[in-house]
Amino acid sequence: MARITAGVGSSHVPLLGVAVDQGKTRDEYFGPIFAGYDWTKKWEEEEKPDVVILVYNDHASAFDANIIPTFAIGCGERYKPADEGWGPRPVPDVEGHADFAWHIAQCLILDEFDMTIINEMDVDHGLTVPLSMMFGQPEKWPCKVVPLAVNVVTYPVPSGNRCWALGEAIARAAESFPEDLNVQIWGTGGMSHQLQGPRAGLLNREWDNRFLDMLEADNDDVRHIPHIEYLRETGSEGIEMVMWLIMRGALGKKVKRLHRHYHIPCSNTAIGHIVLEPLSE
Amino acid sequence: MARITAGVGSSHVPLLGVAVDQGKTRDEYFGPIFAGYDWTKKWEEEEKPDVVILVYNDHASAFDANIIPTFAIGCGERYKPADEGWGPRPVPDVEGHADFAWHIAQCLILDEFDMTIINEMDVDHGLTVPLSMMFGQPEKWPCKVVPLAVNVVTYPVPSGNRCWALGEAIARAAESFPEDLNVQIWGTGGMSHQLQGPRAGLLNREWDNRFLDMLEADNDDVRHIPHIEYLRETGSEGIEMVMWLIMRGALGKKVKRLHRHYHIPCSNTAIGHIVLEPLSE
Amino acid sequence: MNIHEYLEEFEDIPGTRVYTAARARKGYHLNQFAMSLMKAENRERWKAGERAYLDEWPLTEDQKLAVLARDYNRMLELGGNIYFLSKIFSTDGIPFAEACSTMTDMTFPEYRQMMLDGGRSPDGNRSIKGGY
Amino acid sequence: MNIHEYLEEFEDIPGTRVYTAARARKGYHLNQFAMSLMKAENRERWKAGERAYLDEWPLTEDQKLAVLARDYNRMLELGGNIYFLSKIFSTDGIPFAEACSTMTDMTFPEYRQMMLDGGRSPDGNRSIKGGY
Ligand SMILES: [Fe+3]
Ligand SMILES: [Fe+3]
Repeated sequence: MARITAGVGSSHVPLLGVAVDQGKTRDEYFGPIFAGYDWTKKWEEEEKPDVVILVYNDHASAFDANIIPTFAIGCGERYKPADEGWGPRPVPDVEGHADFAWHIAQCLILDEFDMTIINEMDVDHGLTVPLSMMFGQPEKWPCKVVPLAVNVVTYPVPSGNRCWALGEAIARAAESFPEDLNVQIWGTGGMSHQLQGPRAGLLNREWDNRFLDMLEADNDDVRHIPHIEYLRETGSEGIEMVMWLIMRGALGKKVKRLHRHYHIPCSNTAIGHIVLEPLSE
Repeated sequence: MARITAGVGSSHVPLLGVAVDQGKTRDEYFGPIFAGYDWTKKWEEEEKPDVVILVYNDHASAFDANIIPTFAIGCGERYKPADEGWGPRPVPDVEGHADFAWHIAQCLILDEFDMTIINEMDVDHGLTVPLSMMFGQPEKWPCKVVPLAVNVVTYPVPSGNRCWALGEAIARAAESFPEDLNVQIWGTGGMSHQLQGPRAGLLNREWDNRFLDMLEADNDDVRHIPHIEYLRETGSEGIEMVMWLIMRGALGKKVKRLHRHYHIPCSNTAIGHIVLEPLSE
Repeated sequence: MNIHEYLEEFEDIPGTRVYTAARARKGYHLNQFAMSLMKAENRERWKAGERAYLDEWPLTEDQKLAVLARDYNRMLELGGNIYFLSKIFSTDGIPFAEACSTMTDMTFPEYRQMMLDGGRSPDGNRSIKGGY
Repeated sequence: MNIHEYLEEFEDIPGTRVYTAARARKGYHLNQFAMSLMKAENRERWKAGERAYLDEWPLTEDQKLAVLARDYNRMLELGGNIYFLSKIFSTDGIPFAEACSTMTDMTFPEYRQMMLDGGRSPDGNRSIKGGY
């Protein structure tokens, strides 16, 4: 069986990818951000996951305005970094785990999640920046990836409750995979930020930290935060945090927090990340 | 509010489109098939629906193997008949009802259905043949259409239970549409047929009629038929009948049967259709 | 229901290859090749040289040979789906029912007659193990 | 929850246009135009003649004028989504934060300083009606 051994929540700000690619990770501006990931990079080296289920959103890269899947799961063999307008990031291709991805996809559909299956797509900063933050700059990513793209752009996006439930269903699906696999699930995006309109630049340290507290808690209260609260409190793009609930839902009722880090700002965005371990009840 | 005033289940065999387009509907072969639709055509003329929510499946026309949405709802302004390899059918373009479609799509996502939204696509025989059967050969289709494309090709397809629940959610969504609209919902595909392998040509009159009986019944037993039963009893392509359950689920617990017709064969397929009216409880 | 049990049942149906995820993976490029024949310009190139056109696609040699031989049962075996494969026989100008008949042990006239007589009976065709 | 109540709440957020279905419809071609700038050859043509390139797309005149003026607030008003629109300012070589600043009442240096100081406070920015 595949074991979900840990969950990671993390921002996926494009500028962090630029910092990595241009070797600026230890300068005055980026230093405090990357320092927060030092623990996690070391931990990942020890953990050596076989696969990461990487929950992210596409930012008008693989999907244009024509087609908007609520939940799309990548079942392909490999994915290239997307050209987001200034050339693709100089990072390795992302290797999929088609066996595991198709297994998960099939189980989710049987479990009444209305998945969209994707075979070929390019993956943007939403997926590649977290890889850089956790693994640095290897020749080849040290694990396979199952991309899970969530619509968090066009409203209504999926509810927190639905995201949590999807995480629970992913955990059930992993259990019935025949091969032994060390699987992590990452929820990415956020934390508070607003990239548009006269309110651009909104950040909310207090709310973001309350959200991190709720993720650590031994309950599922966090799944019930309504969209309007994310919008009011965390800016129009803070809604990306619903994707963290897919990760959290996959870990079960009780978790142990291994690491937590928060920093303001990275460009327009509050950066945060959390590493959680499921605790058997 | 939009009122779902009737539901229609109907086969959508491509050869029926050919018969219409080539003026063969009253010949010896096609006569008995089209005779069964005479009542329905007349009834549709009286009913004059404003919109039809047309549940169908794409047969490798709009979607290639790359992307497989479980439930895709067309929110565009219009759709062209697809070129399925011998040129597009000489039928009018299909006019969408973007206001109503987006309303339904939004409600369904809030209601935790993981819809894929589509703006532009061509529609194949799965959608245009039922229009021809119900409306004949008008210059312009007499109503607007909301296409709802279901994956019934790659397994797992959605369960009967999920399809029925989607129908129920569509009915709830229609109720909250501000404009007064006379809406029908059509479930298409089937009935028994197998288009592949040494077992090709399987038909099952008895099972098909039992299915029609179950649709008429004052209960929802039909939602629990497992995929394997459709496959064993109705051939590999009979599974299309799960789409009729979306129609049936939208009509509520009790229905009145207005018309029913069954004929064997049309090419490889058992042809059936049923017209149902919701009864308030 | 467990996915393994769900999929295992599908293998118990006589003369039928259910288009499961496993087949969809195996046949991905075969199906994409077939789909390409929806475009008139591709049909032209295909007709001008089938082997050369096929060689542009990352198909296995087995898949290519099955396509060239129009062996639809073999194509199904190798991950083809009938709706995609229909683009091949449509391009050949062959009706769906005739293409179906080539997958059975009947000639097209025999197959057509069977359909007119009410189609293939499900009796004995439902389950390999059960024999019913 | 009722969809109408759900959507109505979104209009109560100061200085924010939530990208709802209604906006997605209105801005469909605007966003598709912007997305087209992901391709190098399209960027060339766009730079060679912005108006001519825009005229190839079924945008409203209002939308075209907003694009030519790089008036991002107006583009949002007309159905643009910031991730699509970002292809326009990326093509102009303008960083995301600078583009954001043009939508506020600040200069870019002022905006940058606000971010360094912890960003815009949510206080008073959560609700128009509630004023909190
Ligand atoms: Fe993002
Ligand atoms: Fe069909």
